Amino acid sequence: MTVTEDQTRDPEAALEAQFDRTVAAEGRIEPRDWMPEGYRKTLIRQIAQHAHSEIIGMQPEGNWILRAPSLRRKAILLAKVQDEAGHGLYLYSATETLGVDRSELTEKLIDSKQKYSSIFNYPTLTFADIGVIGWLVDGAAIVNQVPLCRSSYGPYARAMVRICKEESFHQRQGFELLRTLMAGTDAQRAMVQDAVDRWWWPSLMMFGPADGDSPNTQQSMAWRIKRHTNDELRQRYVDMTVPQAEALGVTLPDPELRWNDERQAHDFGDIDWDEFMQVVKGAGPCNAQRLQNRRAAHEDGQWVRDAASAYAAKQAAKEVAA
Amino acid sequence: MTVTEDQTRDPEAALEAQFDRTVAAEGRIEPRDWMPEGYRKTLIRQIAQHAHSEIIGMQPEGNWILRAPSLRRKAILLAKVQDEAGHGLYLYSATETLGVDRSELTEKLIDSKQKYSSIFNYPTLTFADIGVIGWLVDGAAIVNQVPLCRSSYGPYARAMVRICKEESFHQRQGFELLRTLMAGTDAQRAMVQDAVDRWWWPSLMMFGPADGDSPNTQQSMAWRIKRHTNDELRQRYVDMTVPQAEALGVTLPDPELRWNDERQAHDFGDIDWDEFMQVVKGAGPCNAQRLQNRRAAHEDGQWVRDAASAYAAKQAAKEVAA
Amino acid sequence: REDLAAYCLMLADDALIASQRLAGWTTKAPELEEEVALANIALDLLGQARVLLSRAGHLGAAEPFRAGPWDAQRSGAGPLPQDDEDVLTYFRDDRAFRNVTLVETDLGDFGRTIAWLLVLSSWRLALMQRLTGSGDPVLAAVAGKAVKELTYHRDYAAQWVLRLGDGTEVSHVRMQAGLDAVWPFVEELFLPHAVERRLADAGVAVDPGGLRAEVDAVLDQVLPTATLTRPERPAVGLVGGRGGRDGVHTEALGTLLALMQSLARAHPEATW
Amino acid sequence: REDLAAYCLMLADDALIASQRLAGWTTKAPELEEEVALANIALDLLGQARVLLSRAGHLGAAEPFRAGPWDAQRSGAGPLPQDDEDVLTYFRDDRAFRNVTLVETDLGDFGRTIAWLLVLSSWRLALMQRLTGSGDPVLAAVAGKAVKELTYHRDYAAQWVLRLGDGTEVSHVRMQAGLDAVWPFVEELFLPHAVERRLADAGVAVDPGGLRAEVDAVLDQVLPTATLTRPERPAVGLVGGRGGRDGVHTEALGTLLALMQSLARAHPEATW
Repeated sequence: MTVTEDQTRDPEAALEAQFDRTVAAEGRIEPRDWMPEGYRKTLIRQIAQHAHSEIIGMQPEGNWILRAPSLRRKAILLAKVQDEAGHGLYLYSATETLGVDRSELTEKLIDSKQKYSSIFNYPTLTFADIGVIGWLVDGAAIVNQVPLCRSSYGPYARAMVRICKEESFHQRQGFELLRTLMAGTDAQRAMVQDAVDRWWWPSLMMFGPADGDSPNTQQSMAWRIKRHTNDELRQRYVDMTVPQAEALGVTLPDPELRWNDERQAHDFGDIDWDEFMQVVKGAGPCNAQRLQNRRAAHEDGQWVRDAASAYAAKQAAKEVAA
Repeated sequence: MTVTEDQTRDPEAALEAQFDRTVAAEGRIEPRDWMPEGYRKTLIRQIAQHAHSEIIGMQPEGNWILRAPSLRRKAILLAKVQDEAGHGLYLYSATETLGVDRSELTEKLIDSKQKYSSIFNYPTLTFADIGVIGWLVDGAAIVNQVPLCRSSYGPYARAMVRICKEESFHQRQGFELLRTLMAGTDAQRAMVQDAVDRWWWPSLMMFGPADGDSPNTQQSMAWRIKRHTNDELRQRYVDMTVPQAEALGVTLPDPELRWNDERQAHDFGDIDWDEFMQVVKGAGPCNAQRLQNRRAAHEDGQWVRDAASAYAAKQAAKEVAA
Repeated sequence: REDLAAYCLMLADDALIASQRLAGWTTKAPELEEEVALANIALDLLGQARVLLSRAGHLGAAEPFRAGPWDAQRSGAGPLPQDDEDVLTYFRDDRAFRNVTLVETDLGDFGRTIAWLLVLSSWRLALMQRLTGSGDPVLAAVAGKAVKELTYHRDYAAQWVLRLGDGTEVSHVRMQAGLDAVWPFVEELFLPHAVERRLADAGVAVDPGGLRAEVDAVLDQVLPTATLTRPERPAVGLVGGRGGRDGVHTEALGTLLALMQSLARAHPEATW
Repeated sequence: REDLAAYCLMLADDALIASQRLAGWTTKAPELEEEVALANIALDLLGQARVLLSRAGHLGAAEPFRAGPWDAQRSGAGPLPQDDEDVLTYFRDDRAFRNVTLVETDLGDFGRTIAWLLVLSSWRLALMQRLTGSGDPVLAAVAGKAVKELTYHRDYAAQWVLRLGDGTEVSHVRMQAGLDAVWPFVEELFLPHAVERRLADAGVAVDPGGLRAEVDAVLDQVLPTATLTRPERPAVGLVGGRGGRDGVHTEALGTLLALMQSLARAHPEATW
């Protein structure tokens, strides 16, 4: 790279131009590269929110591990929840490359200063919810996340590749559970339909507000952090899910849902944005519970983390002394 | 009462003589009366041990309150365990008339410096155990306690009158539960026999060591604190219980148990005194658990008791100020 | 008749689940007097639940559950032999419970329990006071007895709120935290269910929307004296517009019932 | 054959119940790395349990439970459709579980959990190491895989014992308290059951009495380095000479199973 006269005079502008070129050319920004402060902040917020979602998302599923009705399902569920802890780890690591550390972000989470996906503020009321979370919630997450595998920020894109692979696996497992239940007893089938009735609309809300109400989308798309608008992704999700619901034999709880031949896409009913906003603001069915559990785990673990630090310091001191 | 010359010279001896006469005449010693230090200590030890037994005894039964298989049984069990807390209260009050307070005794309990009945160191494994505790354990307690209603120490005797009345009620309830189970399904009958098999021998141990190994008995009997030896009471219990077992249709797990026409009493097999000593020394199936639970409840409640004292002090100060 | 059965279940389940929660304090209370008092309250509520469950049973509420809670095809077995109150308690799944979610929440420490009890008993007392005038003589009689019991429960809770709120610094913090934790579940107490509305119109039930003033009056009297602040925390949301009265509960109820029902369900042919 | 089935159940139940306890840490661990590690260990143990339960099932252990756990007269229903491993897991009552009581104990805080894991994994590792030489090829194969897994579990636990024992003053106290709390359950690990004795004589099983030296060696190495003291607390006693291996458990197991089995038992006709 040659340094032009212009760049020498305003190195910041030069760096920004370089950054813009890289992004425009679908290149990757890496931790040591210069990046605009807004880009960094947006990334931190988005990745942290994603990491928090993985961690809080362990709770609704964790609710059924001890009661899983077969050992095979118990193993699958335990492994899935473990994977989510793993995803949280990669994502927090990705934020560390941007200069914030995990404990700082955890504090922000438990102080309600950062958010997580609103879907995890709904309760899991039956074991069919486990299948539906796999099918619908992980399904929606994948639609959201697949484009992020091409995110302009390298560590995030690489984390997403790994995460998306595991999420697809989880989604297939969820769908397979639902298939089994639908082939089972009447009670099992009723359980599935009930779970679908409860989770369908919240899953549509996972894509965020309608485009008109999503002020950050344009900048995020310009930075290639985001690649599609909320409504585009939501439509993709609906179109993908409807045939799966048919294959499964469940009814999606939306009387307005139908194929629109003209648009070559499904029309669907209005989302209850009041409910969405309520949940986002902390008034969902489980917000208080989720945060309280996370806070309790964090506080209860403080003495353990302190011990680990103290021990590591002692060991380091011994090595120096030796 | 006239003061003789002799009594003037040695008031202690006079008091002791008076005490001895009262006791010998089946009179009652009351808190303000003079009493020998050994008498006081023996009483404190015995009443405290009895109070602790009521409190620790709540645990094995409490284990089944949340799972009681009918609402009627749940209400009966909850009320019974509540009565035991009440018995603990009366008994600790009786010790307070002897100059020690409840918190001091509780500390001694959780520091393993005072004992409680070894029977409560066995686990309750099925709901039939609830019936068997009522029948056998309360039955043995009653045999032990009825003579204590005539104890020479007034507050203790009066507490025992009330307690014995309630214990008889509990025993009848226990027996009635067992009757119901024996009239029920095969599984219920098997449950009862299994529970009887586990509780019979420990219930015999409730009367304490054989007379030859019970050094304090003679003094306690002279003081009219105790009125029968351990072996006398144990024999009475066996003789009382055998026909009840027959009525119930259960087998007591002792092949040597049989009527002895000559003695006009039942012969029975040797008690496993090694097991008894082990349990007394802290190595029973549940000793650690029982004490740990009691300690945890006591420690967890410290802030509440502190608050109550602080509040009472503030209120008292306000009244003085007003 | 169906409405009345449903209404009896609502009032019964509130008491039943609350009683189960309180019974969980057994052997864990901070003092023996509290062991006795909490057990008393649990017993009172259990008694209220039993009368109301039996009434619901007389009105037919237990019939759907008499075949056992399981898949209909396991039909070789006869109907359950238990009393209505036990069929309704032990062989309903959580989705058929009609209690408000407040009663099923984890009681946490003694401070949270006391906050929970103050809110619950103030509300239920206000409800039962009005229900004494019910056009249904059974409900009116149940309410008459319950009013006396609940007055004691509320006073017990209020006294402890004062002691803990205005006791030590530690207890003040914990009491306030307990109140904060309970708060999100308060709003649901005042949401009328369609069944309650219809029966209230018929002069049989109480519309819970009208109870807010009485509960607020208690809180407005007790909290400031106890140096506590009325929390400002959002209410828990419903799930698609449905809450405890519709059988949509928190995650806590399933776990509570798993333990409560385990033994009865292991022996469906048995009576105890 | 009956002995072998019983022996498979013993080894399976130890792993199954331990796995269930560890799974209880989910979303509660002190750090994400520990979430992952504890879940890993729980999964390893669950895997060991499943193979051993299936083996026990092949040997006929599930048959007595196929009619459902209930009173025989509820006999209109057919046999349970589940796999052997699930029949054995969900439709046995606690008295038919053969695990040592250590595994069913409440894990308490992280310190106690780590103490529990150190003891449990050192013991099971020693056991499985010997079992690789079993005359039964299936057991030998199970053991071969388990040895690798348990070596990791033990090392994980040992590292945390060091960190907590020699970390802060608080952690030292809590780690020692955890060790003390676990200690009464250690002795039972070395008590041979009649089945173990018979099968050990036949070269199929391991007599646990011989494992003490190896467990002691681990503790003697780890505890002093971690500045911890080997507790001197009496072992929990047996009930009439019977312990976990005979189906006489602590009060903790019934509660654990009530939750674990609740859903499967609510739908005995279902497969999942």
